[in-house]
Amino acid sequence: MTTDTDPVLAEDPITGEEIELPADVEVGEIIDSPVTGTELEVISLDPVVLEEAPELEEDWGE
Amino acid sequence: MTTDTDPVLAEDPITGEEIELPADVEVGEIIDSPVTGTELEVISLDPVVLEEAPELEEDWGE
Amino acid sequence: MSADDAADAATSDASYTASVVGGTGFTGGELLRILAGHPNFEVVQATSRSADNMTVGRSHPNLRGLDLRFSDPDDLASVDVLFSATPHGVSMEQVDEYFEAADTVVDLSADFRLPEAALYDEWYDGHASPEYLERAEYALPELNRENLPGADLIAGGGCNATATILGLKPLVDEGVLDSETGEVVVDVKVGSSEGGAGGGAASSHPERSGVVRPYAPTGHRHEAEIEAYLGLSVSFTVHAVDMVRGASATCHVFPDDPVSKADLWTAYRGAYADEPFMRIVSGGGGVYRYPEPKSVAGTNHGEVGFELDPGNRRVVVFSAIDNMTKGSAGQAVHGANVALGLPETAGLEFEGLHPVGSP
Amino acid sequence: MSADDAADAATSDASYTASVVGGTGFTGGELLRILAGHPNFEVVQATSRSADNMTVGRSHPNLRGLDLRFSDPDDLASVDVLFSATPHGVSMEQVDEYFEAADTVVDLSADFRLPEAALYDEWYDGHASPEYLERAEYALPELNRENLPGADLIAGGGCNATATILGLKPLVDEGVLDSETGEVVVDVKVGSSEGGAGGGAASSHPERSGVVRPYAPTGHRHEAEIEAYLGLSVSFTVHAVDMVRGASATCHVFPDDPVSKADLWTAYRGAYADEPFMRIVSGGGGVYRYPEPKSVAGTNHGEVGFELDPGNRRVVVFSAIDNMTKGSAGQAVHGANVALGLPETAGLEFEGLHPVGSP
Amino acid sequence: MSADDAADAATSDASYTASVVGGTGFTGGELLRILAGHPNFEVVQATSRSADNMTVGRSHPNLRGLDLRFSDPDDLASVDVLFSATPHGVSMEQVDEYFEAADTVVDLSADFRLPEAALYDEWYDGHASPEYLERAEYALPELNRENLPGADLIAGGGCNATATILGLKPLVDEGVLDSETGEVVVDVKVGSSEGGAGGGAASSHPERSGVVRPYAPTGHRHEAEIEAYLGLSVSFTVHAVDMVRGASATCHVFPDDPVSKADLWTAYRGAYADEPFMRIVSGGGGVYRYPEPKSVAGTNHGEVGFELDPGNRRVVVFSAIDNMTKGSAGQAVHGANVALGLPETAGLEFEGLHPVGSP
Amino acid sequence: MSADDAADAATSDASYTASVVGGTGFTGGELLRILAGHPNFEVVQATSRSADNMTVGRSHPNLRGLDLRFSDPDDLASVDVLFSATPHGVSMEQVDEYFEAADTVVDLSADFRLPEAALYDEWYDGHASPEYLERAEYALPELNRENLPGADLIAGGGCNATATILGLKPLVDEGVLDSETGEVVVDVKVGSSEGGAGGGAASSHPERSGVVRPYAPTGHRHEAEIEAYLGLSVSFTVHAVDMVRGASATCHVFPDDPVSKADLWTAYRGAYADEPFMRIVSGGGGVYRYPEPKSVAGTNHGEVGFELDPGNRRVVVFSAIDNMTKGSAGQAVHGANVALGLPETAGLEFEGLHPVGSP
Ligand SMILES: NC(=O)c1ccc[n+]([C@@H]2O[C@H](COP(=O)([O-])OP(=O)(O)OC[C@H]3O[C@@H](n4cnc5c(N)ncnc54)[C@H](OP(=O)(O)O)[C@@H]3O)[C@@H](O)[C@H]2O)c1
Ligand SMILES: NC(=O)c1ccc[n+]([C@@H]2O[C@H](COP(=O)([O-])OP(=O)(O)OC[C@H]3O[C@@H](n4cnc5c(N)ncnc54)[C@H](OP(=O)(O)O)[C@@H]3O)[C@@H](O)[C@H]2O)c1
Ligand SMILES: NC(=O)c1ccc[n+]([C@@H]2O[C@H](COP(=O)([O-])OP(=O)(O)OC[C@H]3O[C@@H](n4cnc5c(N)ncnc54)[C@H](OP(=O)(O)O)[C@@H]3O)[C@@H](O)[C@H]2O)c1
Ligand SMILES: NC(=O)c1ccc[n+]([C@@H]2O[C@H](COP(=O)([O-])OP(=O)(O)OC[C@H]3O[C@@H](n4cnc5c(N)ncnc54)[C@H](OP(=O)(O)O)[C@@H]3O)[C@@H](O)[C@H]2O)c1
Ligand SMILES: [Zn+2]
Ligand SMILES: [Zn+2]
Repeated sequence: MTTDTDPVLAEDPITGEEIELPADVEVGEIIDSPVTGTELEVISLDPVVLEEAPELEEDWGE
Repeated sequence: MTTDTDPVLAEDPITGEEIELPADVEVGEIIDSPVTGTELEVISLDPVVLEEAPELEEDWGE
Repeated sequence: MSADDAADAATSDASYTASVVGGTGFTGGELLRILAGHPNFEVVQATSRSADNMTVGRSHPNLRGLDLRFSDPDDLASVDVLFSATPHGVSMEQVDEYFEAADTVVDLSADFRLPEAALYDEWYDGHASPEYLERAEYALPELNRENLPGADLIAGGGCNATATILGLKPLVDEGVLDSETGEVVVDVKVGSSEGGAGGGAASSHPERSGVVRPYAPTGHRHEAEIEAYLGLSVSFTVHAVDMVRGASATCHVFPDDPVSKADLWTAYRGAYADEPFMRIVSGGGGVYRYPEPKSVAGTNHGEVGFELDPGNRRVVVFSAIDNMTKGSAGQAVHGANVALGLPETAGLEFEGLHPVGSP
Repeated sequence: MSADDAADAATSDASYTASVVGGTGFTGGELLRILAGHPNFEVVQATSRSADNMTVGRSHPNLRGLDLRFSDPDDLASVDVLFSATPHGVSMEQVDEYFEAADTVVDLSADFRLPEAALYDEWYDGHASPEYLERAEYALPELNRENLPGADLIAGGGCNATATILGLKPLVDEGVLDSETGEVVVDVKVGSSEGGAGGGAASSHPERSGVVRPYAPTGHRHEAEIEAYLGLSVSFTVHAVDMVRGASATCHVFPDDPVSKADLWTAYRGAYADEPFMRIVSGGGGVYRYPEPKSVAGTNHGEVGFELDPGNRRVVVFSAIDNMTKGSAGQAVHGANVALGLPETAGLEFEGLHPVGSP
Repeated sequence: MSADDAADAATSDASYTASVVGGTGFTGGELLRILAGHPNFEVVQATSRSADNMTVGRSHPNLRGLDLRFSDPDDLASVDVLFSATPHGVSMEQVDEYFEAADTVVDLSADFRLPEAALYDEWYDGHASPEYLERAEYALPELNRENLPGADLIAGGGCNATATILGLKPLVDEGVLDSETGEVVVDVKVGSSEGGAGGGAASSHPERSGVVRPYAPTGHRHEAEIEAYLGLSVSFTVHAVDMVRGASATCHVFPDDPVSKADLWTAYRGAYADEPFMRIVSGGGGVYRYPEPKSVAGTNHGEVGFELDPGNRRVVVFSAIDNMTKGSAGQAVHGANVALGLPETAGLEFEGLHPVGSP
Repeated sequence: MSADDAADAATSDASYTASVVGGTGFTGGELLRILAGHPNFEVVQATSRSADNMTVGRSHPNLRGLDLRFSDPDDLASVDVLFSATPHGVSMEQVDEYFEAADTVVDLSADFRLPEAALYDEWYDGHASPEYLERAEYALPELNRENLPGADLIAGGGCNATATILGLKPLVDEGVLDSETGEVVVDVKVGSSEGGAGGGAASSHPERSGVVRPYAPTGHRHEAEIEAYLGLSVSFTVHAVDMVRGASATCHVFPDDPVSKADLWTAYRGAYADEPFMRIVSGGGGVYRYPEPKSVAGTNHGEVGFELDPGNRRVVVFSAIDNMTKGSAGQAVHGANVALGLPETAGLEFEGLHPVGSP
């Protein structure tokens, strides 16, 4: 049985490993990979598809 | 029985408490009090008499 | 497990679930660090509005090993102990919700520190839940140990107030100082973490580096806390200096009657010899002769020391803490340990580093 | 208890007596700090010639709680494990005495790091006890775990060499780099504790603050260690920067064949996913996106990360450690834990602080 | 007085009116500081949108003696020379307005640094006024002195590019390096003022203190500038370190043919012996043996030095500047001095401080 | 040219030869820096025993442009003005030789600061040349301008004393404070350059970084100077903080009669409005609202400010200087300018930097 607080599973787009995400992730949300720390965008939910999020370099000015 | 590695006992000149010193302290040696941290000079050995050592301020220049 | 099981908890196998509200913040992160290593707590929730669903390690790189993601403060998990590390004003609004979610609430803000609503009118902008003020206990065991066991609303002290109270309390207890004594000047130097994670222009590295900057010349709110708990009115001034962690209070006091160095040692030894976190550092040799924030950085220790100035009939008292531990998160956990009957030092054993730069 | 009882020691109740030669020094103090919190070690001696009979806490304020006084290195106590943290050249002269006093010797200097006497002739001033070189095992478990169990002479790695080896080893193991590959540039930034407690004019606060100072432009001796253990000749340059703890190696490498980011993740995950102290930090969000010394300060962690620069066919590898822990005292204890069959992380659990300034 | 009167200006009594767009910013403030002490400029306007009508001294405490208030950048005064110190993208939009207000425009942003529009497409987001690119002259006299006299659009170089160009140019001029040579690794360390006055979370004091942080691991836009002006493709990585002012570039190069130390001295002496702001610091005694940012902090000096690493057939070149002066505002004024025929060092005489911390 | 030609010197073409005894030291280097840029001085000698015959730039990298080598203090050149920047006790022994070599002697040590020999017995170890004490004039023009013209023995003030005197003098002049007023607490924070170039273990970078360290808890000798020149007995405590240059004095005073903020502005404006180097910084907006050492770093400026604390009947006065300039070398040159009839600000025009880290 899965409840709505059980984590959902997805494939890490960089390493291909299976990773756990919170149950309440939404399409478009940015979330960091527990394996690589990379910021991932949630592309779809059923199944969960993730893509590397475009890098925001706001704090890294020159 | 005391051996020459047993600590010796002395009176802390500031707090009056009994303190332990290493067995091999010598007259004239500067040693810090385990209670107050103050540097103490060993004035005599039998019994051990301690006095506050004159403060060395070499590192505390203006 | 609820707070009234506290008596059983002295065994090391007691286990409490905990949540941290304000988990992205500086003191929230410090709570998470301490609780993660605490044998009697299991953190089940850390909240953030701005980093919802992100890993805790993204905000706090030292917690990358923690398998936990931030969640929304509107969905509080049911726990034994809720720690709140939000800006002033939040927990006084949320305290009912907090108690719906938890048996014991430990708040790090100023919201439950002062004993009376009138003081919030005088020093803050009033209080939204004054009915809780009597129930709250000040977290600092060195000041309030006897009232903490079984307490279910614990108010962490202010960091600068804590440094000052720890420095002066032995003199008050010994009657060297009382409300009739003359001027008590407290000149405080603090690190940048006191400003929290959300600092503005004055907290940017180029502007904040290398400063000695009067940031609360007068009228600092911690005066209220000090007066409430020591019964002394103090002249308080706070300076920002170039460190991240640390609060150092130099207290200049002028006792009515002459005191000797032996009197001072007696007073401070009497107050702190049995305290697990307090150290008296007062003269001696080597480089570290008096209290210094960097000697206690990362630890729950407080260092106090003193020196006589007979020519001015003055006693100078130095007190140094880490504002993130003894001055907030460590004090909160220490207070919770006492409240729950856990070993006092549980989770707070780290002894600090040497050498260490500007921690 | 002797080293050959090591098999039994995996239980947490194994107990070894230990001494630290060079206890007033920076790495000696760090050893004392770690061993004081280590469940399987009891420190019975710390030596100093200059502070004989003084309390350990006088030199190291974080160890004020330790009831121990320095004693003369000429009177070595009989112990299970002797740690030596003396300047280069001392332990190669003393090693016979060390083994008279102890079953296991762990040396933090360069004296037993290199595998052959000829290398000491080339890079140092020769070796006084070359017969011990074969017996010695390099302490870094990530490099040498299989040879450590049962070893009785353990040689701690150089701090900058350690940072470099940890950064490049996965690329060597995967064949991305070998001795035939082109240039390997290693640009290192280090804190002031690398210079030890006895620093001279260049180490004074006014001269050493705020620097980016080339302090070993070329010809650093750690090149020898790196070449000996990675089989790579590296172009090595070390800069002093304004921190106290920390070594950060940026390795610029140019693989013959193109590698992808996924290849790199595979290489580093393969090497370090099961390592208790290694973390891969490579991109991601927030403030801490790549390895940083301050993320690991005070801990035995190593952080490694990488980035591709396809335009220049370059891979940049970042590696950050605390020179006092992973780069010396922590590595030594980690190596000893492995040698004695103790749990690898025993005594090394501290996870670090956030925020933290210039630790 | 217009730019074509420049020939007359070599006398010290030439006088130009000037305005600074972006006067609250870091380089804008530095421009105001330099121009206030410049015998040939009179500042008549400094703009700010956010601090309109406030005194300049409120933003820049060193300019409290200046009797000037910020005004709106939409109301540009008519001046001889307009200096613009705005973020990338602003001046390419405003350049027509700038030339309506002024005869000569000196821009500190990247907007006119690159010689061709295609490079803006490749490295930036394109260019709004490509027709000005040919007219623009790169401000750095050590690189471009011959083209500056009479120029009316002057583009200040990037700080990291400037450090690199100053370090490598003598090797390029001597043919030691060319586009066919192997890898050129440039490892840069910079202070927090590079981020400008508007820094975000990563620039806060608690997060930015004590760092060695890879902030541009690869792909830094200054690579384009270096390639454009040196004809070399460089592998560029930038680290943030704990200082406010300063950029230090360590260039690791591998010449095809062996060079001797004498060759290097000849190359660098040839390039810089007559330059008023360049110093060769390469070995020697005392504490300051190689280029260091803090040796040049606050000045328009550049220090360069080198060391041979024969074992790796490597030359290491060190180059240090203050990003606020030689790396931006000072270079801009130096370039303007040359363009207008003023004495090169006018306004730029400050020689720096010793000791100095982390300036 | 001798001191009695001073009247002529107000024209900018007066020219004096000068020597600096103690040229490798911190204040000696600062004197050399200032004098090198001073239109009316020509430095003909800088002495050092330890760096005899070395270039000045080897010790002070900012002076690499100076074509001067250190020479032996036993061979003093004949000059108009001799500046001595030696440790306490040297110039009181050498003063006869100094006057054989020079018409005017400016001493930066404590040797001629106090008005009476008895004070040297009380606070120091007596005086070797008490007959000179009456002849000496305290260098600080804000305190002693009227007595400086024509003086031939000028005694530079102590840095902490200078900060304190500048902060409190307006209150003394206005009668807000006098010797009968209650406690005057002066809590000082200083940078590491105060310790001079020869610092020991406590001044090493690892130990001195990030500190708030009580370094003169009580009994600082500058109390004598303050009492001698302000007529006030002050309770004085000095802390070392993490900066290189700078002294900041926070003075907590308790006037007998209430004062208003307007009274304070009147007092400070009256005292300093016409002073070329003094600034009143007291509230206002932006980041820099009160005196800060980094606002005046490298300059001869002093900043003073104040705040009222009516609840405690307290006035807090902040005073910030650069100990190397206003607190020693700059003050010495300022005093010499006045003594010789030169323009007061000659050689002292540098206005400082923004942003600036820990200068
Ligand atoms: N820093 C110290 O040294 C120190 C010492 C003693 C006491 N304190 C007290 O401890 C408290 C926290 O201080 P800090 O320095 O940790 O501050 P901080 O770094 O600014 O963190 C504040 C935290 O509260 C969260 N938050 C803010 N508003 C909230 C709201 N309305 N509801 C729920 N969460 C909210 C923030 O996260 P999101 O915005 O992501 O939700 C953030 O995690 C303050 O009351 C402070 O006075 C601090
Ligand atoms: N610092 C680092 O980051 C680091 C990293 C990796 C490896 N290491 C290596 O670790 C060793 C120690 O470095 P450190 O930085 O801790 O040095 P340190 O701070 O200078 O300490 C050296 C210690 O050795 C003692 N000592 C010196 N000569 C001795 C002798 N002849 N016999 C006995 N004791 C002697 C000194 O104390 P007394 O004079 O009081 O006896 C002092 O306690 C060095 O070999 C160094 O290369 C250091
Ligand atoms: N910092 C360095 O080391 C350095 C070195 C070399 C080159 N540069 C370049 O110099 C330029 C300025 O850098 P900085 O560090 O001084 O930046 P900064 O501190 O952020 O200052 C930017 C200034 O521009 C003003 N501004 C922003 N947007 C504007 C607009 N649309 N119109 C008019 N004014 C605007 C801002 O003031 P208001 O918002 O109040 O108007 C502020 O005064 C940048 O292009 C940078 O790349 C900087
Ligand atoms: N640092 C400050 O902020 C400050 C502020 C106000 C006043 N002062 C006073 O200024 C004086 C110098 O301080 P400092 O910080 O510049 O000290 P420092 O850096 O230690 O320099 C002292 C200088 O004196 C020389 N010297 C030492 N003994 C000498 C002797 N017997 N004969 C001749 N030369 C001798 C030394 O050079 P050699 O050994 O090479 O000859 C060195 O150049 C002190 O009296 C100090 O109290 C300092
Ligand atoms: Zn620093
Ligand atoms: Zn700093």
